[in-house]
Amino acid sequence: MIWQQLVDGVATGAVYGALALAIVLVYRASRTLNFAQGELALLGAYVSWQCTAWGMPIWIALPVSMAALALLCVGLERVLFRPLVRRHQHLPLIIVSLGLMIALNAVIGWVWTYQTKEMPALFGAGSVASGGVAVSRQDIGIVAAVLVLALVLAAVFRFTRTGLRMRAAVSAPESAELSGVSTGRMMSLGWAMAGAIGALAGTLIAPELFLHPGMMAPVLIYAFAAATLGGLDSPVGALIGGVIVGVVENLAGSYVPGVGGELKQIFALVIIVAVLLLRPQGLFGRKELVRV
Amino acid sequence: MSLTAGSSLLRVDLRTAGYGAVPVLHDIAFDLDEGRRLVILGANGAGKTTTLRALTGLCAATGSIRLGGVELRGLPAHRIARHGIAHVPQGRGTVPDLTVRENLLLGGTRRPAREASADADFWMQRFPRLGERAGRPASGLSGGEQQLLAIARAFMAAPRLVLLDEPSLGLAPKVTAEVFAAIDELGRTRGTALLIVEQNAALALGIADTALVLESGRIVTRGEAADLQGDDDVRRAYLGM
Amino acid sequence: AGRDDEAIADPGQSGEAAACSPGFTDSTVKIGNSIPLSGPAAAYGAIGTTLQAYFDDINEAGGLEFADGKTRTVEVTVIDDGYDPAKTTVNLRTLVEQDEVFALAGVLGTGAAIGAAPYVAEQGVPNLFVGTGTDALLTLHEDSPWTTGFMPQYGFEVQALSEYLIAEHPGAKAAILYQNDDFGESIRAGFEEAFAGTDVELVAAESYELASASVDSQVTTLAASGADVFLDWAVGAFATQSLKKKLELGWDATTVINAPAADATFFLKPAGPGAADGVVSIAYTKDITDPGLAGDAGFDAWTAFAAKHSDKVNALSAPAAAGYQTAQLLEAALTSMDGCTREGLLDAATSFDGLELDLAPVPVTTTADYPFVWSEIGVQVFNGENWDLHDETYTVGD
Amino acid sequence: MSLATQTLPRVGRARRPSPVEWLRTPRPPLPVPRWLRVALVVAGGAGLVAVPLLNPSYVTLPITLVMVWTIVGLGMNLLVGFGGQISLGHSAFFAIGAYAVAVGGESGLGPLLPLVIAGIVPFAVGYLIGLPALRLRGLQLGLVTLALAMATPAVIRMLEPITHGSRGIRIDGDPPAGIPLAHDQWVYYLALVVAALAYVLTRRLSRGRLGRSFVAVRDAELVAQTLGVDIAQTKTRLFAASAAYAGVAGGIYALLLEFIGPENFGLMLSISFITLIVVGGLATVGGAVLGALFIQYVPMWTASISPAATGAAYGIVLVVFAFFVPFGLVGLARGILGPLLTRLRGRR
Amino acid sequence: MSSPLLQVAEVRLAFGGLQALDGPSFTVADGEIVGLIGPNGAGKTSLFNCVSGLYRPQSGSIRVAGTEVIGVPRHRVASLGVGRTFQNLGLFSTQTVLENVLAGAYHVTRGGYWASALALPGVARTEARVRAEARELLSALSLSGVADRIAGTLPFGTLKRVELARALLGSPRLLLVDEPANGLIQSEVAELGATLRALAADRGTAILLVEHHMGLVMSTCDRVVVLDFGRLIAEGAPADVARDPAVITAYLGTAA
Ligand SMILES: Nc1ncnc2c1ncn2[C@@H]1O[C@H](COP(=O)(O)OP(=O)(O)OP(=O)(O)O)[C@@H](O)[C@H]1O
Ligand SMILES: Nc1ncnc2c1ncn2[C@@H]1O[C@H](COP(=O)(O)OP(=O)(O)OP(=O)(O)O)[C@@H](O)[C@H]1O
Ligand SMILES: [Mg+2]
Ligand SMILES: [Mg+2]
Repeated sequence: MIWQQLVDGVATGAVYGALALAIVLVYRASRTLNFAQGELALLGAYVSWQCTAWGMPIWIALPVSMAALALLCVGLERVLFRPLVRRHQHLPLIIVSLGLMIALNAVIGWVWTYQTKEMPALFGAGSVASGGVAVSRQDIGIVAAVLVLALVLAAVFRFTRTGLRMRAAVSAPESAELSGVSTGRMMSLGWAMAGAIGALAGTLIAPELFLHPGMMAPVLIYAFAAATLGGLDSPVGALIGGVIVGVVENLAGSYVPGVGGELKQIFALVIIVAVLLLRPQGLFGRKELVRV
Repeated sequence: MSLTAGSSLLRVDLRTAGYGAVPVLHDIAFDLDEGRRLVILGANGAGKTTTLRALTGLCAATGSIRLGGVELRGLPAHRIARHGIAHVPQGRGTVPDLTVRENLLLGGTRRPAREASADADFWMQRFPRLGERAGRPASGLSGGEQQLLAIARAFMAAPRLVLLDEPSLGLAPKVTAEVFAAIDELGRTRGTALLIVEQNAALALGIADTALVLESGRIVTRGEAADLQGDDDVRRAYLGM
Repeated sequence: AGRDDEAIADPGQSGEAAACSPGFTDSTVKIGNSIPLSGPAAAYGAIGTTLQAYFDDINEAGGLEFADGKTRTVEVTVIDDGYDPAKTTVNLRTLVEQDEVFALAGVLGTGAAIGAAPYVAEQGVPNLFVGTGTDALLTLHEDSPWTTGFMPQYGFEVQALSEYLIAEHPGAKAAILYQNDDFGESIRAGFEEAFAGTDVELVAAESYELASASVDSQVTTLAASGADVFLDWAVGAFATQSLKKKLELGWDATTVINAPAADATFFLKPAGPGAADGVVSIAYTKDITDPGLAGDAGFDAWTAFAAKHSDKVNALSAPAAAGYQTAQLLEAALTSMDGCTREGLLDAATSFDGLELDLAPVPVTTTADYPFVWSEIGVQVFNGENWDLHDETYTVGD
Repeated sequence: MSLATQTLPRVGRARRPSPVEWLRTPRPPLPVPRWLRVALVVAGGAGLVAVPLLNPSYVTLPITLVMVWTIVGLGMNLLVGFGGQISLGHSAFFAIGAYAVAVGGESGLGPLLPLVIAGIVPFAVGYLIGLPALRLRGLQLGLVTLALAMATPAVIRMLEPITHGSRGIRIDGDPPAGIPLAHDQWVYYLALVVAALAYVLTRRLSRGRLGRSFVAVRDAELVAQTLGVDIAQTKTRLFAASAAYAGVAGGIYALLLEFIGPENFGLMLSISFITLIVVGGLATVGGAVLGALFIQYVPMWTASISPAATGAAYGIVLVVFAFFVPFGLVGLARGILGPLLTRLRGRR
Repeated sequence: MSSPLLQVAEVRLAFGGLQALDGPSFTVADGEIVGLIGPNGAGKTSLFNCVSGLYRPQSGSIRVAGTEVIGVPRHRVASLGVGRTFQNLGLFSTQTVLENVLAGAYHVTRGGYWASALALPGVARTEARVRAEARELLSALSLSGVADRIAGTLPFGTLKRVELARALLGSPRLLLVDEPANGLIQSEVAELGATLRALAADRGTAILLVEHHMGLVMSTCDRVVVLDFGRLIAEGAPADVARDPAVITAYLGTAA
């Protein structure tokens, strides 16, 4: 059974990792935490669902939804977030993203009702069993997709000029502008990627968790834990953080005496706190230097 | 000041510029020809920094700023930068999260990769301080090292015009001399025009062709650098004699 | 403590309606309801909207004929509380003191029932058919008999289902999945107690946190226990997840599911084909999703009602059906009450005797010492498409 | 030329600021003349004292809640507004206070002593939470406290022996024997007294030497340290103090509602707290009152516009607010009343 | 002069393989102005940071008035009488100039939670006194005109002076100033030099001055200490140091 739990843990972890990836992208683009990220992913899932309900196959619905969410995120960033980021106003930023979270959830519930929806799985139904361990195809697909994404993003940031510009834009906007970098463009780009990845995450998870307006709220806190663990600015860290959170959560729930299912939720809190205390920059994040 | 049309690279005619509803600058007009150097002198708070910021779109301005005949006023900073103006701002003009080398490459991000990389190596050789710290994040550099880096990064863009806001700020005397030698040389070899705001007036006037003196946001004196060096008021206020 | 409030009409002041409670006149009766129309629990708002729509119909047709022979319209006021207890508190007071309602009906939530109990007792306002099945109502009832619950008492549900299991699945080994709180805890304890001394045994128990993302790992653990009965007390989407996971793991066990999760369209069918076959639950509402019921008079009445109000009432929604039942219960209490006082209404609501409701599979009998609507319920088995009602019914305390 | 050449920018052709610019201009506190301030306090005080005597409980109840939110907001603003330490987890302290009163009431300690405990326990817990918070900055602290808020209901359910889990606790909110007030009147006055005290206290703490040390910690920690400010002490004490505010408010809330359960202390509560101070005006004292009015009445108002879209309407109001009124209602009030008051002053 | 106010001995500080300070030793006496010069990255600011507790050297000793400051909590250093300014400004940019300066009095005034909560009379009195002092200082530094401006909107040169005023409000015995002449023109620099000399003479303040403006260093300092690559390479009277060949190669260059 331990193998089954392990595999389940990796699969849930990849889901956390996918959302964490979106969180990391926004953080890298605007140095802010987008609390509405979960609901944006949810919206992405609903858009995918709606497309399939209109008769599109899921593998067309997914890119449509990713594109739609990318556009939406660019709009949100331009209109709501950018002015506040430029003014370095942390708290209003938090409020805006919390407000957005509430509003989005309400709108989703309003448009699509609170009824659970059935979402077709991108990688098909059914599962693969071997050696007493059953894994759904969807889970395998999720893990693979998220892994590829994280690696690609890490490479973009590390090795491409666009990556360099994006890093510069958020670290020192004025210096970046003076070097000819359109910081606004870079922010939009980050948000667009976050929106698309969020939509992907939502669409991939929906067949597992079942699509309803409350689906993403619990995932969000684990995703935050994952992002923190991996280092808020590291894409690969987000994925690995997600898998660690998923696996440890699963195993601790079953094997550590006294922890049981009850403590799982508090578990996310403990991970966040412990990581931040021992290693504020996370496993893969870069330490921030403050010089006077 | 020579106003030979055609060879004029930068033609500034600002009515006002500033930050909020109240303008800081009034009627700032001057020309700068291809490959020439202009020094702006002025007391603390006279509006020197504001002038440079207005030119690169970092603060609001009314009037006109033309570079090679193209109107730049109203464009966002990065667009102005792409037209070939590099600006070394006052204070720390580096990108703290990037390494020294990445900072340099960022400056050359619009040039072919190979060329930019070679030029980055050139600067790290020219200022060995930077070379020694190539892989370290800029945030850890000392004040002077950051200043050096910011200057090098500006030139990395192969600009037509470089705005330097107190380049000697925080630099050791020897390094100041080296930097001025370097920009003097580059200006000559690459034909880069310079607009320098500098407290070390003697040094700046030494490499400049023309000069302006600002007071309370207005131009009060202008002329050939050599003439100003001889001007009594200027000597008293800016050269400490 | 009461406040001697002049804002509350003192019975026995104004001439004709001398003995009548506030909110009750010769022409109208006012009923109040506070419900989440917004927020995450907004789906339950259908209880309030359906209640209102039901009496709108009656009012349109002239009103309701009371025992005294007079016909009155029933004005239902519904206020949104977003499932925020502080708002519910303010809402109930606004309804009682400002709108001067005669009674409250169909309010949602355990908190609303217990928190408001002292207030409604002090004001002497019936708080009828509250959306809760909490056992706490039993103790509360002793000193504050003004509150009654609409859902089957949770303990009664356990009782009925364990009786069913002992009879239908002798020698079964059961595993339970429950929400980690004292509600879940009491369910687990309830089953354990009910199985004690029988050949049915509880072999595994796993709890989950309301705020967790998935219950997959718990189901995996339970499946490994080798149990052949799965007591699925997961709520909402978690129930769906657990059914899907169970199917995925190839765990062959009879699933017994808790009443709120026993909603075919919402929770069972989304788990995928075959996942919910043979699921067992209690039945206190007919399977409104079963078109095969057409021809059943009660069911047809409901479909007609839902069709008429299709903009507000979803014919397949369980909360709407609950609202419909609440409305019929209230209608029955109003038409059968003696006099025009709130006490009279409470008496009527706690003395139904074999009342037939359109959507109830079993008739309703209430007594003054059991503060829940259902003292007799059925059990149903899901056939993959619809629910089949089991022949046996179960009576509380038996 | 001398150092004194440093001049203010001359008033040139001043442009009229656009409305958005006008809204986004930071402004100094209002120069309220003393007599006016005294008059306002007296009149306002008298009005507030009269409210429960003249109104039924459904009117006093929301006002009491406003005062409860005000108390939380005052503490939050000390911590978040002045001290710059983001907390999204004050619902936890609020819950601790509420349960202190509930459990204290159950053990027969009367109505007032538990309220004191409702301040002390969160103070201690806040202090302890402030300790790890020392290592966290900005958004990280926000994250941890957010997790705290999300875990609160779960913890309440876990501590079932004390809290009665999801069954909740009933509280007797009646006044002590001999006080001839109805429940809602009694709690109203209790809240009024506590809120007034908290207001005065916050005013005093947020000014002068102490207030400057908070701001110093907020704006530049390292610099503050070189000026002699003990960061650790400042942060932990701020955390503890603001937790105590929230705890006492939670206690009054429990007395008011007479029943509390885990679902009272969800994430929404913490969100509304942070909304309160941002909407009211960060790092202002009066902002707590205006923000409290906002979170109590605006959801009611948005619900009345469209129950179906309450959440959306509320979210949109928040976004618009954070966006256009960055200095909160207090900033707005300063902008509108400032010129009037200056004229008033000029005339005297 | 008796035992030195500041005594730096064998201080070593490294940042992951980069030796920022490599064992310099020197002293500063009461009322003395000592210039600390050296090439960029020589470790001057790092040394300031060590004295004010922001960096913790790996070894060595730094004594202020006989008390070891290495290992002392950062906030305690101020009460040992150490005030400082920052090379690239350390102001609270959202606050007014006056508020910024007032923050400098934190460690020389009392008044905690209880005193403030109860509004004890002492609190108001202290506040009034400190405000008066701050205004005086502002006018002495020609900053009266900007007292109520938000710091973030002022030019660099002005802000350097605001920082100086803030440090002075704490009446430090040892003042560390990091490149105060930045952003000032020649005539202003001269005036600054006069201010510093007056401070040392009238208040007996010991000043450690980091500055690349040689004119200022030469005309104000009693003594000059030169660092290069974290090592002390010369020490002595300004004129002597300026002639030292090692200093010329490492720092001044041939131009000076
Ligand atoms: N962000 C700002 N907002 C408002 N006013 C500003 C802002 N920045 C500068 N100013 C004002 O503009 C005027 C000119 O400042 P500027 O920085 O251009 O002076 P400067 O000549 O560069 O001085 P320094 O030599 O000290 O750098 C000053 O009066 C200053 O107060
Ligand atoms: N926090 C830090 N992290 C990494 N390296 C640092 C740090 N602080 C200083 N250094 C390094 O230590 C060396 C000395 O820096 P310091 O700031 O003391 O120089 P400085 O003498 O003040 O130079 P400048 O005249 O340019 O201000 C520099 O090479 C710098 O890169
Ligand atoms: Mg300047
Ligand atoms: Mg330095």
